[in-house]
Amino acid sequence: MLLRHTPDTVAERTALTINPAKTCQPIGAMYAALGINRCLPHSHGSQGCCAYHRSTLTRHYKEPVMAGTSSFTEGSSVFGGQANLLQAINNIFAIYEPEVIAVHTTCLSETIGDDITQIIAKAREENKIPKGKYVIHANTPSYVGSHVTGFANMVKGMVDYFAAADGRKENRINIIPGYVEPADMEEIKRIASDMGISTIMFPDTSNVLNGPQTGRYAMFPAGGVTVADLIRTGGSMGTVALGRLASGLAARTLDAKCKVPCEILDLPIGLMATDRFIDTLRQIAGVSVPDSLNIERGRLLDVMTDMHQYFFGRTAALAGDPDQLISLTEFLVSVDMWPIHIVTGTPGKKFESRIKEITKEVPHPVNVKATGDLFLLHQWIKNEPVDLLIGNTYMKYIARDEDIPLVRFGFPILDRIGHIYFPTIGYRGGLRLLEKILDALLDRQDRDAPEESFELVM
Amino acid sequence: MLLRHTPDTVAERTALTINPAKTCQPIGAMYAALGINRCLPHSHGSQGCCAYHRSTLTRHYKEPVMAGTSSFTEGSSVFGGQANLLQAINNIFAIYEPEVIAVHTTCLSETIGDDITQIIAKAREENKIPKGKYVIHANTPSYVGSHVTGFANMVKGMVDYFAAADGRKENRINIIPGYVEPADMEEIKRIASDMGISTIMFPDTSNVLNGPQTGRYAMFPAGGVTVADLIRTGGSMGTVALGRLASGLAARTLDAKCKVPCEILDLPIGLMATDRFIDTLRQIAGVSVPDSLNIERGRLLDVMTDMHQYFFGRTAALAGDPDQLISLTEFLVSVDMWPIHIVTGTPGKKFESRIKEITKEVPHPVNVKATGDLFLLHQWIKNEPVDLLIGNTYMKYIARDEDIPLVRFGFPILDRIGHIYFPTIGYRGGLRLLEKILDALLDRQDRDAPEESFELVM
Amino acid sequence: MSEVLDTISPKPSALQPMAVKKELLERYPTKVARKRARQIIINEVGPDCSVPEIQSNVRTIPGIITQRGCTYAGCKGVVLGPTRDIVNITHGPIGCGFYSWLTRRNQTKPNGPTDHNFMTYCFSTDMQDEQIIFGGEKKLRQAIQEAYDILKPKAIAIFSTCPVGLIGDDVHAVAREMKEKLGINVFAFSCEGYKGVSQSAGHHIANNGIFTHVVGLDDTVSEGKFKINLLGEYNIGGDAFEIERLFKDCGLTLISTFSGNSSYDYFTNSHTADLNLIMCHRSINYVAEMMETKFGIPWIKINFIGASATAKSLRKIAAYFEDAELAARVEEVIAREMPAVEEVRAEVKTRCAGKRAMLFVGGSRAHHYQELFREIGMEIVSAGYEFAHRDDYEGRRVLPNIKVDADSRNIEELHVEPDPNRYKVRISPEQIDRLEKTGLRLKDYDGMMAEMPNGTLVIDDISQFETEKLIEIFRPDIVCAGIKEKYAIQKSGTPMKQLHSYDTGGPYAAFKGAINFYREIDRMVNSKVWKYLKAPWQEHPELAATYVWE
Amino acid sequence: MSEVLDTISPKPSALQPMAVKKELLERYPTKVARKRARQIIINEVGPDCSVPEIQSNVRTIPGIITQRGCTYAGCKGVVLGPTRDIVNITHGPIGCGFYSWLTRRNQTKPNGPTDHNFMTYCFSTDMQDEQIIFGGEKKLRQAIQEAYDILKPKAIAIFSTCPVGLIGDDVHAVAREMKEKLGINVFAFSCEGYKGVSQSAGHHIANNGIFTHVVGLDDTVSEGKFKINLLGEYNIGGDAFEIERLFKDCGLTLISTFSGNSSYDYFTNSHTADLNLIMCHRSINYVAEMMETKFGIPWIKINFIGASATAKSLRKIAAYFEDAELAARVEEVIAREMPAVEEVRAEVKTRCAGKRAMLFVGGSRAHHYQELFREIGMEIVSAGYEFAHRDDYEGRRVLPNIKVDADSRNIEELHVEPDPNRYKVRISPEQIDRLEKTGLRLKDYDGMMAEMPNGTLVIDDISQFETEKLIEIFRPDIVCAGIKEKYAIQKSGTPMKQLHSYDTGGPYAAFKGAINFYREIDRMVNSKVWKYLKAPWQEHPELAATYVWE
Repeated sequence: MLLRHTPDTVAERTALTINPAKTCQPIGAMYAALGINRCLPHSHGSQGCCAYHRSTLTRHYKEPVMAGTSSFTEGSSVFGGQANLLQAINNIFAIYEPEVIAVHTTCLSETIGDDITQIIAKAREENKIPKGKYVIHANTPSYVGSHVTGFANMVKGMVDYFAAADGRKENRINIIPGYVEPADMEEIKRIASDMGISTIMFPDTSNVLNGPQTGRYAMFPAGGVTVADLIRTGGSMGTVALGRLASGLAARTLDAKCKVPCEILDLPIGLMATDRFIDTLRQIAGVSVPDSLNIERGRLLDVMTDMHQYFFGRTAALAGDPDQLISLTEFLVSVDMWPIHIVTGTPGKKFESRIKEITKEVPHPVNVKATGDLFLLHQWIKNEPVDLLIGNTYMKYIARDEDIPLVRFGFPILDRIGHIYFPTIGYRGGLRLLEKILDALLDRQDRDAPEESFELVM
Repeated sequence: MLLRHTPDTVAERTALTINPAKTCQPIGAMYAALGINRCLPHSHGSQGCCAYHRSTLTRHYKEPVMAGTSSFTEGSSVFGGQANLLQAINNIFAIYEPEVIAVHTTCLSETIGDDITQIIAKAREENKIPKGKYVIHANTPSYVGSHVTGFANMVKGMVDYFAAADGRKENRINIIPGYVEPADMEEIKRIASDMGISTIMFPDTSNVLNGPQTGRYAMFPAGGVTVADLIRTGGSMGTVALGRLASGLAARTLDAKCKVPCEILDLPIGLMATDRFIDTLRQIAGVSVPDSLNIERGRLLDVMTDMHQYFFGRTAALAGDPDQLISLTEFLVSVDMWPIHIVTGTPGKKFESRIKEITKEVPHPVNVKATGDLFLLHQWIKNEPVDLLIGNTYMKYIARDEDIPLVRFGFPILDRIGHIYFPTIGYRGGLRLLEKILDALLDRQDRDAPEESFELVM
Repeated sequence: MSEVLDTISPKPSALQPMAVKKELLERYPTKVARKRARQIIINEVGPDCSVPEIQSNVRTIPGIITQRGCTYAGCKGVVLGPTRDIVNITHGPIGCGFYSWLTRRNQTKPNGPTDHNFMTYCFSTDMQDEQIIFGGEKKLRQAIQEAYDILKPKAIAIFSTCPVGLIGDDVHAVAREMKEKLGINVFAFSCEGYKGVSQSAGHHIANNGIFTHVVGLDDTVSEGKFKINLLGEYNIGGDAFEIERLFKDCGLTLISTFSGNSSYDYFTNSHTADLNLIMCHRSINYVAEMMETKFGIPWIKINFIGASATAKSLRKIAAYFEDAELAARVEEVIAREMPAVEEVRAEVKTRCAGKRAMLFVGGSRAHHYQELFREIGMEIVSAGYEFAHRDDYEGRRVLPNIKVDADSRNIEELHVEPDPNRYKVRISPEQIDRLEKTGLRLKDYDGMMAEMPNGTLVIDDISQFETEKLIEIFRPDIVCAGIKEKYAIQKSGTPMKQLHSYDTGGPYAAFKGAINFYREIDRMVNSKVWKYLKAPWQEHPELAATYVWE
Repeated sequence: MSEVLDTISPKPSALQPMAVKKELLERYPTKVARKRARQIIINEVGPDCSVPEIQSNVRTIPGIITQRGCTYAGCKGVVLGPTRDIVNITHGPIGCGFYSWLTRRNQTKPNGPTDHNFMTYCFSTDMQDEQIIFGGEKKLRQAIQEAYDILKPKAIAIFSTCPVGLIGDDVHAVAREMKEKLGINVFAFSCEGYKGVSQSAGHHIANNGIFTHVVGLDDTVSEGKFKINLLGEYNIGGDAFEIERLFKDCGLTLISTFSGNSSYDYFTNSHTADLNLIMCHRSINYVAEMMETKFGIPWIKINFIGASATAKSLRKIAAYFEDAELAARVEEVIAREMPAVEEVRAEVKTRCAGKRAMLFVGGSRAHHYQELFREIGMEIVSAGYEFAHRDDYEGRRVLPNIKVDADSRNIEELHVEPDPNRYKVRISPEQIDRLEKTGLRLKDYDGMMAEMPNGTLVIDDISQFETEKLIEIFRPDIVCAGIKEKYAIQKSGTPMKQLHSYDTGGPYAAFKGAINFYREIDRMVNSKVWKYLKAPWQEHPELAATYVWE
């Protein structure tokens, strides 16, 4: 057994996290920053943070992930990291020529108390920031929240530094896509574009972290929201923010700063959440939903109805980020599946009650924990086995030990490639999720069926 | 064992087909006819043919498949089916109100020798065909060729009955997509549309056999090529026919009938075949390939390079239709896989030599047979096991007996749903195929790895 | 029921069967309407259980989109298909063999790893134009030889497809020749698709062939006090396994099943049983009749679909054998099985009662499954068979009055006589009398209509058009039919259960099967997924003049 | 080589190392350029194997995109990570524990199903702002207690992350306290990420800790004539398994590996070995030195990467023990293994000879893997380490001249003295002399540069910018580095092999490993997939004025 020391008996733990279902803020900030065109994320802390984040993002995307680091030494830890950051800004603009440096802090610099706003001001004073270039930042202490918080903070940073209002409102909607994959961001843009709506989406990691092989490496790929567009977000008629945790903060900040009102919605994973997203866009923009989207919706619903017998009553254990889990749980419940064990590592008060609400008609007790970990999830599974696991690659250890099929979803996925290219968001994404779930369940049925009930038609 | 009687020793068979890798012409004709807007396919023969074809197509698409039948009795078999067909035409137009009835023959009516052209003429004489409505036909004797031949013949029938030339040529290209899935046809249209090319694609089963669930059933869904467009094919500047076997005949017929020149290409499965398709479109239409397609290409190539270690030297056994197998084999060889056992049931002289040519650098003997069957394929596999099977649902019996992973591809797929919605054609389709292949190979690696070499990162 | 469907009640006309019938017919051309009018019947059960006449087992009109298949399908697909150890070679072009390959979910369980099981294989002569022109006997002969060389089966059966009859191949001569040459049983069926008007002709041909060539070849008498054959049970989704389990628990000895989980050897020996039980009257009564004539085995109609029907059927068997111990064991088994059934039934009924179903399928299931729906309080608003005859609708009492038309006359009626050596009387005239007094009539079947409420529509060989209309009119909560009908029905927002193949469910037979079915119907008619048919913008398409931001 | 790359030959400047160096430096700000100039060295091997000085183990300049990680990574990730039965608790926010969870492909094979194996687990105190403000000792203490309660391990190790030092948690005091309380070994590492200039500081801290708290706890002397420890072999992709197999076949007794497929028990007992073999000089020489001082165990540098290197290393070991039987067995093993190696080598060489490689990785692999490339005829155009010191480049002869800077001085140098009871002389001065005469020097390592051709570029702590430039200039056929570098290199159309984790390959050690590596490089540099970089319209963008239909 790969996880041979995980006992059935759940003992309460107050201090020890085992097999976390989250990671720390800075990686989320780095990911978000990669969604700005010609932006180099910068990690203000020890080299190791930057190396770890780059490695993990690289393994997840199988793509180059570039970022600078302030390379703290013991000295910087004592005297503060200002000198390091000033030097870094100077070097980065000279060597790599980004348009933006997006600094995020680390537990180290936060514990020290470096004032990044002041350091950036100093850099500007010292002419270390060339004309037309930008340094922005977000405070992302690793000991608060999780990678999702870091993402949210960096997106807020984009608003803080760029969004500007001159009183005029243009017929355009801002979309904050949430902590989702590049392919999802692309899909969100496509949906809005199919509806004929003018949008600015930020951040936008499509064509940054799912870029083509061309034989030519470019440190700054074509993708990402431009600075010009980030500035213009302050003049949009409204903001649709997807995922309360990842996107709500920036949306509210933009409202406060530039009086751009916002709707904060669930991530459009599954039929109903996508319905709400599209209906909101429709109403805000005053457009009709085009046939193309109605057809996509109908196709998803077709699979939900045609294959209902395979979904009904199948139990699932889920781990992931709160925004994703909320919509995913709703989606599973909508096809009459029973998600019965759900953990996220990301703390937050509303998560558990929201999940309880969504699963209230599930005819089975539901375990949910916001500050859970995969060790706890595994213990729950040992006590009440499930038909399916949905979560990141670390779940494969549970999957193998307990002989339960796994649908890979969330972050990080280190051992497969589909998440890089195919959205799980929107109706098409829903189709993909259902295909994956069906493949997992049916492969298992094929494997376990006695010969006499091995099915040709399913 | 599910196929417990399949011996290792290959004995030559000249009369007995066991576990066919093809089926008969009429089903291909029925499928093609469903790609005409408001068309009811009609099976001129016994009821059973129609029932079987409808059932098989329904199981493959999980969608309604409607078609009429001449409901031959013993009497019709003696006296000919003219009366039945006339009555059928009359009833169909009265009850179901299609715009087109597309008649295909069966082994029965072909053996009897019914002259459909004459019967249709008679129906018109007798005013059984309302004004503005059409009856077309194709001869599809089941004892010649295979379902692919039937598809090709019905597509030719569309040209025979509809294509018209008035001497003028419009700046528009006909595309004959080949015997591919609705999702593939949609993808072919999207590619052409992204290139800014005006096209008429026929047949077009998208939004016919992958339609939405709307709560309202319509016998004639929105999809399909319109009659008006079929007529206009004669005035297009050229035809690009994909798949020599499925599309070549219609393309050449259109050239002969209306002087519309044609390029007959391989199905655009995989990088190279898609390159050729797009480059041909580009040159014919005199357009540039847009960035969007270059990016898709680069993404596919990215997976080919990044994941090469998993493809290299992996052996595969394939069964399917010749047009598909040719491109699929080329694709597998292009990622350094070794397809070593290949059968199609569809007879044809060029298939074996083409496959031999494509696989000539594969450092392993390659078995290929055009008039093969799955029994033979299984025997080859028993003698030389492979890492992967690619083929239709019937291959799952081999997969289970021999404990080899199966990627479902081709016709029919009766036990999964992905093929209905996601293309395998074009660069995006190539990505999907590689994802499927990787999932299959990596799932197997995960399953079989000793605990100490169970991999987190792959 | 889902919200969307709740708002769509049946049309008012649904309450007036004549109006419904009129609506079904009004678009048809006159000739079609006239014919269909005789096949669409408003049920009315008379005091003596008499019911109206329904035209059935007649040709489908060309151009009508029908549920029906062909003779080959009925012969090879239905009756012979479920037997694991006969090599079934389709003689014809590749299609017929291909389409009937593993598509019916007949389960089979070989007795061990070396037992023959050819059900996963498809064998065909894959006839080419050369054979159409020059004849296919030579290829057929060679195919049989190859099958024998590779597989060494006990028996090989040949099934003719459409062109075979036309080109004049004598498949029976080839069979005789190869039987002699190979020393195994080889026999052929002239089941060309164009014969008869539906699969039904194929059932008859299959019955004839199996009776002629197989039944009675092995006179070994098995151990067992109560020896029975089960006829017309095809082990879809494991039904027969469930029934076998019950039989075993009751102490009954099952000699053979025609044909589910069946073996050639069982057939050869089936004439040694003392009672034939008929599940599917339509497809198999011929064999029962012939076995009675030749060997003296009586038959009774039983039904293992539905919990009470199952109990009733077991009691009938016990009654037939007039054995107290058997009767006691049967009661024990029923008492053991029923509580679980009752529990689920009661629970499911709370959610399903009052919902409406329609069944259009097969030759017996449209009847048998009404029982299960009734057990959970559901209402059957319409039903009909795909390929049954009048006796299946109206009861065997009408048999003498059925006019044999040209299509039926083409199917051979075997002339059977009592076997001089092996005919054995199983039951005395006195016993027959006794049984009749307790209500157990041998050789009897009352048909479907007698059990249906007055005013319900009984529709033979329903068309696609009529199906759509009926759904529009009745807004049923569930429809039962076959795969070809499934998705058109579901696209209308109505769940559809296949009763040919059960989709992927089962077993539904006997007690545990009833539980499975209750749960399945509960799942289908109460599923969340049908609530989402309309998108929010379809439900509320209006746009606020200006969007109000929260 | 692929067609596309064939057409892109190295720039002419590639032939002039000074020009290359200039190109690498020209975009840098002056201060950066000045510093980097001392870390980018054109190799020149003198007659006495002297090489130019290279600045190394110095700070990376902020803003430079470096390969390097931190002290925690070197301590917890590299050295302690591969030991299966110590519960490694990361004390800090969640990230550090998360990122070092299973990402290094250190394989381990417990001795049985009940043997402890915690390598698949990640343990962290998941420090929250509360602990940052009020201190984390309490939570750490509780975490240790919980780990003990659930897992009952033999030993628990604590790893400090950045904030721990700053907030002043005394992890060592907590460790002592809990050790006492629980009665198992509990020890801590002050390996905060900001210490030192790279992972290298972490290695040193790990060496200190393991030597202080674990080595020497168990004096049991194992059976075996030739007892060795293998140091600095981390069993990436199963390398250690392959070496273990060889040792067994040669009759050597492996007491412990630091740290690959390793167990706490092996460490406690490692001082009973008679020879330490160092694979990765950089990460583990500290332990070897201290074991020699305290217990009298000599060490030699060996290398099991490359077939000849493996043979040479085995012979060195045999030479050390001066045992004829051992020497004979070693020769037997080499003779048994080499033919397969030679066969593949010869085949692969036909396709790989003359191709160009670069290696920028780690503290020993950039040196060791050159051997394998040379064996198949490939040329190393440039190489460098990520975190090595001057002695790893220039050889230990320069040790006395290395200036200890502030960053290194922060890492404790343990003061070790001979153990009064357990120090044992393993080898006499005479024997040392004898061995030296045969060329076997104890405690010696010549470093990488001495084995590299003149004119090649040796680059310490290479930056992303320099990597890109080098590829542009040299157009190498393959580059070896780590995961962060991988896809930027591959996007340039150049295959990239990870030498930290081997991507997913391995083992590459010893003879069978050499075969694996030859095949892997052959696959990579000769793959078809690199031929398709350009679409047809990029190769031939012209459009015919009018398309010519065939």
